[in-house]
Amino acid sequence: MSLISIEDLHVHFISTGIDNQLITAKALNGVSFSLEAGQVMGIVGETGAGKSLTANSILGLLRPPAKIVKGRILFNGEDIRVHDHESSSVRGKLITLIPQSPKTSLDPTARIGDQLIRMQVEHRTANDSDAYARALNMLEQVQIPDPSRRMNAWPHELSGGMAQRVLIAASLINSPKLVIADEPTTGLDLTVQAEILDTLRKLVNANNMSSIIITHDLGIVAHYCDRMAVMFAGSVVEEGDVVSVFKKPLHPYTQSLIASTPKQIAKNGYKRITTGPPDLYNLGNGCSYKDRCNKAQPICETSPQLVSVDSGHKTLCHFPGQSTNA
Amino acid sequence: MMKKQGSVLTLILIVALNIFPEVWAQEKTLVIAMNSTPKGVDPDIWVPGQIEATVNLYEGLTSYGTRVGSNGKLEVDPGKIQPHLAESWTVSPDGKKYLFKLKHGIRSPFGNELTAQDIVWTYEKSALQKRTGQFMASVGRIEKVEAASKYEVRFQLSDANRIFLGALTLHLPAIFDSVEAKKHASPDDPYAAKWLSLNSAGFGPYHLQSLQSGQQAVFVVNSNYFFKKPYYTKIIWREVPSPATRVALIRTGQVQYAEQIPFQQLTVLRTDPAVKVESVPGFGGATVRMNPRYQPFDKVKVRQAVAYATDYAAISEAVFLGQGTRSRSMLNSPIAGAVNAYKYETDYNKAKQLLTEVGYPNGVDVTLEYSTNWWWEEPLVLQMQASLAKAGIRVTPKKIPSTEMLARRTINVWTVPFLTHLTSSFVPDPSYNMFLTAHCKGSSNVNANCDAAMDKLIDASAIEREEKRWLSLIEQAQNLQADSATFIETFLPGTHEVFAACMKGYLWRPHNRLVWKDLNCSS
Amino acid sequence: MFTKKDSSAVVNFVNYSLGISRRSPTFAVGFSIVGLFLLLAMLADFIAPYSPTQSFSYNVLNPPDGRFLLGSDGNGMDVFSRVLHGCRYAFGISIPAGLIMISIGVPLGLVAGYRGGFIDEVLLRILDVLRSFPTIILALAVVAAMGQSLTSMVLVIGVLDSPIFARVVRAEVLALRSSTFVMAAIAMGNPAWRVMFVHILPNAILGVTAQLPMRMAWAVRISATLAFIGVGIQAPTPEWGAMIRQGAEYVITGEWWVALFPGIALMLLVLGFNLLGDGLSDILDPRRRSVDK
Amino acid sequence: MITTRRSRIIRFLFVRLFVSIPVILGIVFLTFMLIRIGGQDPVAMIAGPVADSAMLSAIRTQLQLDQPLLQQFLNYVLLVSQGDLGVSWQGGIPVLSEIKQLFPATLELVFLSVGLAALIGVPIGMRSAFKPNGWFDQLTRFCSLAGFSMPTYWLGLMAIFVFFYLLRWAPAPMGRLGVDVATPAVVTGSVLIDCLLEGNWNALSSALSHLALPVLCFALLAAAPIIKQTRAIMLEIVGSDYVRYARANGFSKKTIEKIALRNAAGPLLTFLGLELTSLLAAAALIEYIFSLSGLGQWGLNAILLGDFAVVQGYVLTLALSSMLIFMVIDLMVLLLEPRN
Repeated sequence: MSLISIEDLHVHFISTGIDNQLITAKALNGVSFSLEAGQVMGIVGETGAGKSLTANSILGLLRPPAKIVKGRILFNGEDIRVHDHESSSVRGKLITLIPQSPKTSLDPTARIGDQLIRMQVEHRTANDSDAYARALNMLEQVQIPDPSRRMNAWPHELSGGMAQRVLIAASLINSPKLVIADEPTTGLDLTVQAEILDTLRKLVNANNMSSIIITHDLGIVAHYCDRMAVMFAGSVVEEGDVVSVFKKPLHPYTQSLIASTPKQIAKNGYKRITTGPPDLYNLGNGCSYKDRCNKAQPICETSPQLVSVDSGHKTLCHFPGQSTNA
Repeated sequence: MMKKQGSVLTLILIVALNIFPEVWAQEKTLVIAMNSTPKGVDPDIWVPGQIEATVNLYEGLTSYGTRVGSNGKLEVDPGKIQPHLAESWTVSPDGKKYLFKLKHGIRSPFGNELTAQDIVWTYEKSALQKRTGQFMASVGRIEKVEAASKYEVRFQLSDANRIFLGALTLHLPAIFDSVEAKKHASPDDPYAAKWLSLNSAGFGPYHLQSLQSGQQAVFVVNSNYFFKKPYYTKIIWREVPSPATRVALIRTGQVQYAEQIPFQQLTVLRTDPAVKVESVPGFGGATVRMNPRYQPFDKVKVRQAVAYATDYAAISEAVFLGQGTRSRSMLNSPIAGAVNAYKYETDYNKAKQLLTEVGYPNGVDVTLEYSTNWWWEEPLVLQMQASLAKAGIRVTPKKIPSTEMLARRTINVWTVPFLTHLTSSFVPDPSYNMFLTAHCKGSSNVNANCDAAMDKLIDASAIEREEKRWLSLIEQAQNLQADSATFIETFLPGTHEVFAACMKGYLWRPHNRLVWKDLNCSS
Repeated sequence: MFTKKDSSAVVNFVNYSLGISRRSPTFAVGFSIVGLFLLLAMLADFIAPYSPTQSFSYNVLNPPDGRFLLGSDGNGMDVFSRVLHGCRYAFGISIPAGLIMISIGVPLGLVAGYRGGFIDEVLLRILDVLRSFPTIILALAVVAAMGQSLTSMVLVIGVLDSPIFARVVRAEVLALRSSTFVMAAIAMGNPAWRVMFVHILPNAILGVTAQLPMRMAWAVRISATLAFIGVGIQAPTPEWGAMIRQGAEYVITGEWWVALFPGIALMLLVLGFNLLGDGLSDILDPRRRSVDK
Repeated sequence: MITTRRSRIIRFLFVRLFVSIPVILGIVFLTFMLIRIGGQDPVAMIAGPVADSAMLSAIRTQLQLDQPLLQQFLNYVLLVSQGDLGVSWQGGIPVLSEIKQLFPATLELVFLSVGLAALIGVPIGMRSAFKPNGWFDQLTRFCSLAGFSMPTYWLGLMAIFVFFYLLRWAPAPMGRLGVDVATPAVVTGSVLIDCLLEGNWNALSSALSHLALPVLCFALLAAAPIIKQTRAIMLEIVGSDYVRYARANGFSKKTIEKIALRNAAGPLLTFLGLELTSLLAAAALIEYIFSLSGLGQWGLNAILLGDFAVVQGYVLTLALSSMLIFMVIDLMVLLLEPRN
């Protein structure tokens, strides 16, 4: 049994226009993937592809007008959505989040130590005195210098990298099974990025946790992840283990992504993408990538089915793997 | 959070709903609901609430006698002036010198005895302050006041006049306990005006115990009071600015007297067994006045047309609810010499005819300005508007603030062409009343009522000592005023005092203020 | 649900009304209330059974009955007719006062926000004064001093409130000033006035539009308050505040109708304006969308 | 760290004081000029019903009304800077002593009302913000707008009608104490506190029963803007990254509310300060309706009677206390916010 498996998840943004017409944005359209214990999964895709929305769905953070209209999220085989409306025994304890913007995600009116203690007390994973010791220990583990002094620091006194380390400490402090890192290093400079991701990877591995890393950066996926999922217009267009995806990208979108890494551009030159992301309010039938795809055929007017090429390497394309050099 | 808020709300509600029926238990305390606490208690300085208080704190050398009226009740006889703080007096043959002997043993609450020095000091104070006290002294033509001996005081008048003794009945210039007052004097303030504006030092029946501005004033009886001891030993004066609240308070028995009750409420109050309404016509008349310096009121026929176009019956019904007394002159009983001079009755045709005669066949447009100094102004104006319209006089009512009205109607300013006004004074003397309101120099002349012939008649009457000639002068003046029709005489609204049902002893005084010492509620 | 093919005017109207009321019920309610009152104000002469200042001498303080729908007041005037005519005074004050606010506040806010400097400083100081000092007292003192005419009331209310208007505009301008299209407009050599009025103003106008009904509500409220205190328009003029003042005399003795009805009318209209403004900001703010449940 | 913080606070106080002075001067100047240029002559009102022109001009000279306006203003400022607010033109009571006597009543009313309003408004506003656009939110939005729209004095009148006239639950709207109750000795001027100090329970309950209805009316209306503002502040906080993160961490609703409230404390306090000052002025109407004889009723009367000395004293008191309230609140916020 997978640690987490997402099955045919559909999330729509439903609202009513000023002319009383229903407006639906189909933000996730049948997302499915799963993750085994101890694995690190990377989710890549452009803005609006639904990466963070997927994470939010797992964490139960969807707020109206977003709504899960179809599908299941199973964690340890149990539907996670039953926990949405109560203080969760899953969220924050078994599944934790490393949020996108470290500086603003910490409660500005609580000291670092208190926030780490709160994280434990809230989930009753430790009593007050143990919680303090554990918080201190955790700060040490994420390589924060002079941790006992930092325990008393206010969030605004921390640098971005330092804040992110605190958040990593917070996400690991309850020894969760799954850590979701939502673009954990956006806005940090490269050396700090690497340090932080190394720390994260190390701690995740050491504690036999799983992790989902959401990112724009294929380099991060290549370095830190075991598996990866490529998302486009609310669908996972390709999923597989990192090595095989990079070796043989099946979907034209993945191919173009890989082609736009600096190394590839230096090698093959730069190609302009001519169309923007598809309008989620007016997703037509068929393959959502067809407007951008240079291999589009009439058959692309019908929805492609998930095709499994190798074991665990799947794609959503009528012509898997056929346009490597496009 | 929500729970805490809920419990606090409940607590507040419990307190709010916990009714404390304010049962009146203490005896001989009179609680009165007044418009405002006295803004000061120096009789020389006119401020709201002052007169209502000071008539009970200070008393005059003389007082009016009483008689049994036609209704069998005791009433003031303005024709009879008797000694009060004075024992007796003598007059010089030319009527200009008076010598008063004071009663012995009249004492203030501070224990000091009344002497001639107190009276001299009083007049000195008023002369220095140049306010209401000096005004009243000048009305009596008082030139000089001096002590003849410890208990004798001499008044020197500039002219012999009839109003002098009447003016001495008043509480001002107030006769102060100068021994006490001097203790509070300073070089800057030799007559202790500062102290006296917030403290009382008189020989009257009560004195001020405490004053919490805007809330209440407490008066206690003068334990040394020379005359009959008042029934009430303590007066609690509560400020209740809303007349309606005052009505509610008297009806629920929480106060024993409420002042300035709106007319509409009186009819209801008369039927309420818990309340007693005492009504006296008084001599103040509700008038509408025209300023002859403005068109079209410069024409006497226009003014007369207004007088004819006034629907007196409707005013009686609608404004005064049948409780007013028709005013028939600028002077009204009980003022001596009042005659039926004002003979206008409602006659629209006559009014139209008069207007046509002076070139207004299509009527005129006028603005009638009024304020809220008296409750009847607005309803009266509305009635005037309705009835004058029937004669083609189109009235636009305009309510203006009291301050503006006071400022614009003042003598020699006179910028209100058409206005409502109450004819009234403290002293029921005919010459004085006519002077105030109809003489070109009168301080209550609000409509530039300046007629040399009128002034001459009034001036002559003031110093005429022969009774018959005096009465004739007064009658001539009244007729002249009625003919000139600058005043539309409507009704005497009357004084209507509202008491708790048990209240007895109420006596109307010409100053038209409640005198607490008269009252009792004994069973 | 309708599809886009139904495009007849009626269907469109119904659709848009439903859509607007769904997105912002407050707007719909507010719009209806204000519209109703506007209608009443216009038709007052036809609906009112009597003249608002006709005094029925023998029917003073008549409780509500067939003849006097909402009773009669202390002068024997019909409360219903007076409440109806009161609408005219409410609009007669709030509309011109609103116009004054716009004509002073918008240019002031534009210049202060765009140019900054002296005018901005002055505006900020005025706002400081207004913030630390309640306008009601200021308005009271000024109207009491200036004399109580409709004109002085409109002027005082309009002028006193225009800095608040200017603040709204200023905030919008500040946000817009650094936006790309304004930068572009400046770079293209447009003169300052053109940038302000042609490029910034149309974009800032939304904030102003939502603010206007609220300020008009304030104008209606404050004018009634002044009349109630006794410095504004005075009875027998059928102005709501003045009517409540008159009715205050009778409430405590049980003649509730004189004060109750003008108060309800006043409250409803002010509420209408407020709902309108609140709803407008909902509709104009694209971030807020109601959810289909 | 501590020293820098303290020095920062001291500097803040100085700056605030320094900035306040011109604002206060501005307010005083504004009212001083406005009440005088109106063209209404207060002298006739002061002189009373019997007055001749000599008396009028004597009063005018005495009040310095014959001097140029600017001169009058400078004289006034000079006096005020020496702590002398002059005497009331109506009766000559020193303005300052009247303020001392009347202000506690107003403060009592306003603080109780704001306190109650906050107790009502903050939880409701919070609940609205946590479920925006839900039925509760729509209902409270409507109610708070209705409260916003209701004239204070009208609500007061209706409350009197229902609770005094109909039900006889409330005592007569007449002052701060029943007539049969011995007034406590004036120590602080606040009847409630004075009663407590004296242990005069009878008077205390009478004072509370007299205050209950006005406070309730005032608080209900004052709650409306508090609800609105709390909702706005909370909406921002609820949408913030740290609340989203707290939710992602599966914190209980109570904890999240605690975090939100703690973060809202600063802006909320600032708003409550604003509310306090606006209620200080609005208190005039409630005091008038319920005859509570506070500062507002006194000032209102003075405006109507043209007693300029009192109007100025009233305005100055309001302005100064607003300044003081803002300063105290800002200081509290300063101490509360770890960022400062």
